Amino acid sequence: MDHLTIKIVGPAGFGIKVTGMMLAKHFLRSDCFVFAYTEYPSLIRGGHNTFQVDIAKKEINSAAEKCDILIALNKDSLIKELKNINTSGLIIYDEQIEIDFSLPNKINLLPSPLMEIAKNNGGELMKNTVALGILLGALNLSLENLNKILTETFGHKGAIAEQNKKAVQAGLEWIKNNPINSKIAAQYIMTVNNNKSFKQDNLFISGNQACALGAIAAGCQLYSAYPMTPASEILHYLVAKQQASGMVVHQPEDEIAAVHVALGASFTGSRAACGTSGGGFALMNEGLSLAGMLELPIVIFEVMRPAPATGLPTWTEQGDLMYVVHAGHGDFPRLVLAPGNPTECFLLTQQAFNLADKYQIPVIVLSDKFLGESTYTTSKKLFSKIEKKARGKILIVNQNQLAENQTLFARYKNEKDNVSPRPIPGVLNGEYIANSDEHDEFGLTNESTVCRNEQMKRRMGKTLNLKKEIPLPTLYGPKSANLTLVCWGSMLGPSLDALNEINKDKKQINLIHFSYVWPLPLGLDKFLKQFSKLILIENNFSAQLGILIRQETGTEIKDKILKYDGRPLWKEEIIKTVKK
Amino acid sequence: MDHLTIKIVGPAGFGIKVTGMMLAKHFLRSDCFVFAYTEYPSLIRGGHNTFQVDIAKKEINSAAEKCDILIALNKDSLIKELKNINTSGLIIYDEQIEIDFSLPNKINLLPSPLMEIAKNNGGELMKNTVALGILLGALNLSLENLNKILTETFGHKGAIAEQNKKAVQAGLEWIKNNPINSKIAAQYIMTVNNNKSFKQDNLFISGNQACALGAIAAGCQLYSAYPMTPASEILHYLVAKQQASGMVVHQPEDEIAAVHVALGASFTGSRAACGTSGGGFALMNEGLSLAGMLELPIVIFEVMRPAPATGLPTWTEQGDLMYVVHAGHGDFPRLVLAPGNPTECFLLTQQAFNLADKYQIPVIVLSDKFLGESTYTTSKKLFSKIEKKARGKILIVNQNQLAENQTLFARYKNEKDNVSPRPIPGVLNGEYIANSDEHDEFGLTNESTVCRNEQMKRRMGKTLNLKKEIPLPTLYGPKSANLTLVCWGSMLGPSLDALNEINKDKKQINLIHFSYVWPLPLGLDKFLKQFSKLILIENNFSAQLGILIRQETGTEIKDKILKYDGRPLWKEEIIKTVKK
Amino acid sequence: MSDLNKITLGSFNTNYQPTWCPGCGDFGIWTALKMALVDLQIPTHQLAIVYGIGCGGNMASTIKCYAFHSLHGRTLPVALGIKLANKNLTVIAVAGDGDQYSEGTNHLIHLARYNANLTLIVCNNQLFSLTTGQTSPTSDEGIISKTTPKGEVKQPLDPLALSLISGATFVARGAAFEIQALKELIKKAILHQGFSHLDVLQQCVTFNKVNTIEWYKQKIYSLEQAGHKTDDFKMAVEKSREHTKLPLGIFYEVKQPTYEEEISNAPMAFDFKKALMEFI
Amino acid sequence: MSDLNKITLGSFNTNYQPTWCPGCGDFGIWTALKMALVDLQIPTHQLAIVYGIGCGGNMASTIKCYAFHSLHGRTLPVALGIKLANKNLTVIAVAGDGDQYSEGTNHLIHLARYNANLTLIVCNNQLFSLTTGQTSPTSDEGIISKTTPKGEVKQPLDPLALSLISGATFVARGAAFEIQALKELIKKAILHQGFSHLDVLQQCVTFNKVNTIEWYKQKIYSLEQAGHKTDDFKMAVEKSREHTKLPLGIFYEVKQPTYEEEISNAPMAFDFKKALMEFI
Ligand SMILES: Cc1ncc(C[n+]2csc(CCOP(=O)(O)OP(=O)(O)O)c2C)c(N)n1
Ligand SMILES: Cc1ncc(C[n+]2csc(CCOP(=O)(O)OP(=O)(O)O)c2C)c(N)n1
Ligand code: SF4
Ligand code: SF4
Ligand SMILES: [Mg+2]
Ligand SMILES: [Mg+2]
Repeated sequence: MDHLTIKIVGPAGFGIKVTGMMLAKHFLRSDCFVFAYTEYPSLIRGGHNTFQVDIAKKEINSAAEKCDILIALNKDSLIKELKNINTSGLIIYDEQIEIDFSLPNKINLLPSPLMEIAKNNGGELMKNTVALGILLGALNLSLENLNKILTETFGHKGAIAEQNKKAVQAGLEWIKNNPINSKIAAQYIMTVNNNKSFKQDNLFISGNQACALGAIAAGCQLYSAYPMTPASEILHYLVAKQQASGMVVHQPEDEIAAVHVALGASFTGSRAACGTSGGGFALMNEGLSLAGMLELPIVIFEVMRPAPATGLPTWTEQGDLMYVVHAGHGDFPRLVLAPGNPTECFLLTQQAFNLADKYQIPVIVLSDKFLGESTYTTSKKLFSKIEKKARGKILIVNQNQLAENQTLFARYKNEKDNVSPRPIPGVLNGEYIANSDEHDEFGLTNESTVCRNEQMKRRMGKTLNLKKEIPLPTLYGPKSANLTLVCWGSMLGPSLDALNEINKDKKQINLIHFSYVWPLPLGLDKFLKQFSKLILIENNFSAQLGILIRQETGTEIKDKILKYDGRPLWKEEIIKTVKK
Repeated sequence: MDHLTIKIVGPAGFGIKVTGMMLAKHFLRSDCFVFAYTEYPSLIRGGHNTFQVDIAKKEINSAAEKCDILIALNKDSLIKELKNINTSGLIIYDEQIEIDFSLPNKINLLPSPLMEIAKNNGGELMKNTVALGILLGALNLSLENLNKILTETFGHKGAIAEQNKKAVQAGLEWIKNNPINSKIAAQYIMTVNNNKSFKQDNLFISGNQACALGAIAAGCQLYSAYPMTPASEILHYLVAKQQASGMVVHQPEDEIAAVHVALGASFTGSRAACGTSGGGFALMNEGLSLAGMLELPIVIFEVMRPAPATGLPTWTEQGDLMYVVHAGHGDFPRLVLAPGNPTECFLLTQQAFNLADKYQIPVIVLSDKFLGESTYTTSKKLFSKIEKKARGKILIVNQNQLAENQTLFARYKNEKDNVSPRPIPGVLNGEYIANSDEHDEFGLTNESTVCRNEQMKRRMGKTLNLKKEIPLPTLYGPKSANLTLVCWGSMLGPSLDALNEINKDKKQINLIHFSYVWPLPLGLDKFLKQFSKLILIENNFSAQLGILIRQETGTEIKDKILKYDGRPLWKEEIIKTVKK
Repeated sequence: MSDLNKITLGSFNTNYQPTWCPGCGDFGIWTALKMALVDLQIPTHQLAIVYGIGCGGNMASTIKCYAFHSLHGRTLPVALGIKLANKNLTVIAVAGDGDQYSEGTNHLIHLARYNANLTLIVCNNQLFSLTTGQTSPTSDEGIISKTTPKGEVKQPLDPLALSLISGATFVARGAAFEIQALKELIKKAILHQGFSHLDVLQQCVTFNKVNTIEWYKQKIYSLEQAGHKTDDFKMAVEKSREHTKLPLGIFYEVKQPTYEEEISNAPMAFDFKKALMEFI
Repeated sequence: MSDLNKITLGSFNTNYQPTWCPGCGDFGIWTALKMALVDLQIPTHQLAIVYGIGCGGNMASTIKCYAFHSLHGRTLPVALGIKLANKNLTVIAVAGDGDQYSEGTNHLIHLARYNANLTLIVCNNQLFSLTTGQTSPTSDEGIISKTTPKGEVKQPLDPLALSLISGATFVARGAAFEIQALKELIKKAILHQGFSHLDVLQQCVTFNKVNTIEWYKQKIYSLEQAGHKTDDFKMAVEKSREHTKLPLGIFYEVKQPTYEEEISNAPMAFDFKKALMEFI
């Protein structure tokens, strides 16, 4: 096998995620590429939760639609997942579950005494760990390596680590003593590096974690966020690291406060960010417009989930693109970045801070639950690329005497590149008014035509410069092809995996990925015209990138693969449609 | 003369508006068409305020760029307005103002003892009333009719009315006793009906007042709004009439509350609305998305002003179109109406309530300061057109027993027209959950693919029906022409006046006006293709309707007349550009 | 079912099972609320309950009535809109502490001041639980959570003191694990004509390992038994700020005109002709 | 100007004239604030003032400093962001009663609880004035305004009581027409280490024809002269709820650790290598 998909399913509160993460890490340390994807309802206990680990020998960027091995912790979950198992897949489940329902034809069953062994090794909650042991034995994986991971994971709770080790051991022994079962499982064995040492070239990291690391790398000094799934992990990571990073991390009373606290910090010259999902972003809209007027750099992480309203709070969608592009009253420039994987999360977050500073505008990093909460295998080297912090026209040293008759600094004066020098509090002779009313160059309220026109032209003029600076979308695959997939943000993963699969034998298709989604770059029209047949891949109802492309270039992409049920597009769905 | 423009200017707090309104009414009652436009800064006293009255013998829909007669209450204001007076215009001002600045060549001056007369007739604040008297005399207008208006205006403050009458009388006498001055003024005389009786066919009404009347006509039962210029007048009018209309009018703690109070009322089956300007609308975005999810009808008045942020709070702009069209996280249907004049405000507001009910969606009535606070002469007959209140699929009578195994009413069940029956609290067997989480037909939380797809398809399916129902834009002028103006909302007025002017001799151009701005109607593409040359007229920076048209039809309108300095486009600007 | 049938616990059944963790205090609040509705014989179709977003808000699918599962923090303005539009409905808001004391504090203050006749029940587990455990404004100082790994440094709010100061006319505290007493409090809160604020101490067995039932049981006592007078405003404020011990029961109760009475107008036929004359 | 030069009233000049109505109380607040800044010799470049939107907020263009004219209701979170990012600045928020007690109440409650070292000055004219006169949460019952033609029916808020209950560590009231006393209060508020809330009775000569200077003068008295102890929390609450008379001065003052001290971390070189090892 060169691709193995293992899925653990059961009610919330049974440690499915921890078990899955340990399994994934085990494969990572066996020099495999691993992708972890999780689904869970918006509740804390019970319900149907899944954690899927995809393992491959080469690059892998998304989760498979169906799994090879299903570990089902209860009957409900088993039944729910039947349709998601590959032909001749394997189900590991508790022998007490009665199979009184029909099964797909070639399915292999491995009923095992999960509960019994668990009860003897710490209680029912150990069921998943027992299953992990069984899997270890069935797939010939290194116990020693897993034990190391167990210690790392539960290290701070010594007794728990030991208990887990015992449960794993017991599961492992059970399968070893059951040669028939071992034989069934044998077909799923993937030859991996079972040595203690491994390459350590790759990280196993989520989009949210990478965004958080990107903010630290960018020297973000203040992060203010009100918890909201699926953005909370950025906050949790930054809080956990605050002592090491020196970042001020603030949980405010609401999202309105979150954005305004960040704007206050930005005013002082600090790099500042806030983060939320769609509903919280809605509450930040007035502040976003304020950032536009004051020309204060700020970075907002918007980790999308299906909407409208509360929607499907723990699921995924790319449904807020048109919203973030147009959010806030009035015309003002902004930049929207949509990273396609954790590496881009890390790099583009730094880019976000740099461009926010350079253009003195708000920048939105648009991610989603699929990217934010899935864990990707990604090159460690790329994470040592800390970008230079380019602070733009910030003035941090005392200024000379002001010009005659001037009592304030000309913070908003006209400049060729439309960006004016920005002194920060503490700088002598830099005093000005960051004024939400339309203002003259000093920030003084001014309602005249001349002044309004000048300020609007300057502010809006930044968009053209941005359009010139930002890159064209990235092309993956051959330069020319019969068919070109077009996607943005998190849909890079499944699209790329589909491309790799389809092009395995023959180079048939290629892929355009937008990670700079607003403004669209100059020359996009010409760029797109190179490709004979475009097909849009979006995780939303109305093909929002398609609308943006049409609005900017006139080109309508008529073929679309859209999905909006809270699940990401699977590469298999793309492949199927493309092959038609 | 068949068109006369009189402008009164001076610092705030000098009763410029009241005087101007009385003057305007006087002309209205002389069977003229009158248009009143006012400019004022965001402060309560001082500054430069203007009130302009345009008078004509036939339909008039906007303010002229320059005036014929300027009444300047102080020197500052006089100087500021010099560039806005027509060649050989007349300036009425206080004789104590020293003309130590250069004047346009052919300007006529009428220095008059405004202050002196005012002091003898109630004090400095009477200056404008004295000027009114002078004007009355100069233009041969009926004193009797004006006195009647004075009584109506100050009726509740008897003494004040008398004082004003005396001041008018004194002004009038002064000019009558100054034949030289009378002669200068004579060239501005417009023959009007000076009888006591007049036609009474027309109303003199603002867009805000017409929206408020429209809400009353639609049977709106609850209006909740936080004060915000230029939307406040809707609130003030509705509050003033609450006893007569029976409407509940609530001033909540903030705009977030405003929209949610309206949603709560809508849930009970009441017609409900709220109103604000761009910044307040930003705060309503999350609630807007909630309305989308719950399928609760609601009407939101968004009276635009120049943004971003606080912007130019007392000026005008059409800068929030793209915002209201895309506001709120996630995909959900909405309708955006942009009336072009008070008649449309009145009719489309009723339409807004009907369509909100029919489709169970949020409807935004998009107005602006120019439309909202300018006073138009408009046919009274059109205001007696109270539309039938079509409440759509609302269920107000008790329902039969629920189907077996059902404990709740299937409020969100699939229907051919995508709109499901909506019981209201109090209806037996109508209980359901208006659930902001994605839900099944009963409103129960449901995260399944089947359910999400079904609900999304149904909700979003309404847009297509809407696109079929709403009319194509209105065509003014000849069916075919060399050049076609394209505008929306409040720009109808200046565009129409430009059209009438240009076509006076020869039918050269025509005009397309959008009052249904979102969604755009089916067949728009074909409709637009009829016209050979389109030119966009928008009161914003980025030609937002143009973007929408391109996004929906692919057609890019390259020629544009745009203005974004807080002032409306003047017909003269349109004429000048078109004639080039 | 006809209007005359007796309302039982079963009347509120929706066939949807609560999704709370076993042992969660929300079960107690849910039960007490339904028992109170039964005792008061409030018909499901005359009842509107507005829920916030949080574990407590997830109660929305589990009580048959006209339910409105609103947004995080926004229960109260929705509830007000319902009441202003239809005075005959019994209107209840069910929110979490994050909901009502963080995102929605503004509405709490002002609703208390308006005094519309509705009842607010707050499932106060001193934590944001549905988002997997961050501190809330009622978290005690020093509490360790996902957002306070070094312990919370912010002072906690006294929510009942807040609404007292803001003009609430009925202020009480119950506990999720004292179901009978809680039921009685809910009944009184509903019967009160005006804004009633009922804060409920609620154990979160999954994330709050400090404020457990045992912890609460050591701290609670009955105001009534302690001889507290519910018309003594000053004492009510003092009691609502107690931390070493946690008083349960009614802190304060007073009769005031309700907002909906004061604000609403008899529906009238608007005389358009007359109104238009103003514009001539 | 060098750092060493003496700071005078002229130092704060921006060449922009205030646009208030003649006789407006905002003139008094403006003057007292500048006098306080002179007395404290706070250099303009070390000073950040955050303004709300309203007549009071229009002060923004008239005092030289690093000024931040924010949005309606949002002074406090902006001020907090400034303080958290740069502890060395003197941070003051100037808001209106509509601003702070209606749109921005949520922030008031929570800022009081966080106790960051900043000063809030509220120009309280008991009305929304810039929007031409609607009632605000501090309008008295019965007040006639554009939105209350029949008189206000809502109970007014006691803003100082609110912030006291929410944990504010310095709470005071001044009057716009008692400039010397106001200056002293502003100085004390600025010098206070922690959140200071100063409510200022401000006449609006244009729209508020009830709460005039004369009206106020009949009601005010000095807390200090009345022997009020500023460490007596209960008495402070009581005084802050007085309506028949209006006490001026410091209601309450207490020393507590500031939020920015508790929350901020020494800037450190983040060890990326070590951090990345967690992901392997
Ligand atoms: C505007 C907005 N911000 C944030 C969230 C995310 N969110 C959901 S529940 C919750 C907190 C829940 O805490 P609480 O109200 O105390 O309820 P509990 O889960 O503790 O019962 C938050 C922050 C949201 N849904 N909407
Ligand atoms: C979000 C938002 N809502 C409403 C407004 C309109 N607005 C401007 S000033 C103001 C009220 C001013 O009242 P207050 O804060 O008491 O200041 P005052 O004018 O009385 O000094 C309002 C509602 C706004 N600018 N922004
Ligand atoms: S997480 Fe806590 S509050 Fe939420 S259901 Fe579980 S126990 Fe209850
Ligand atoms: S309206 Fe009132 S508050 Fe505003 S400037 Fe005039 S007097 Fe002052
Ligand atoms: Mg909670
Ligand atoms: Mg005020």
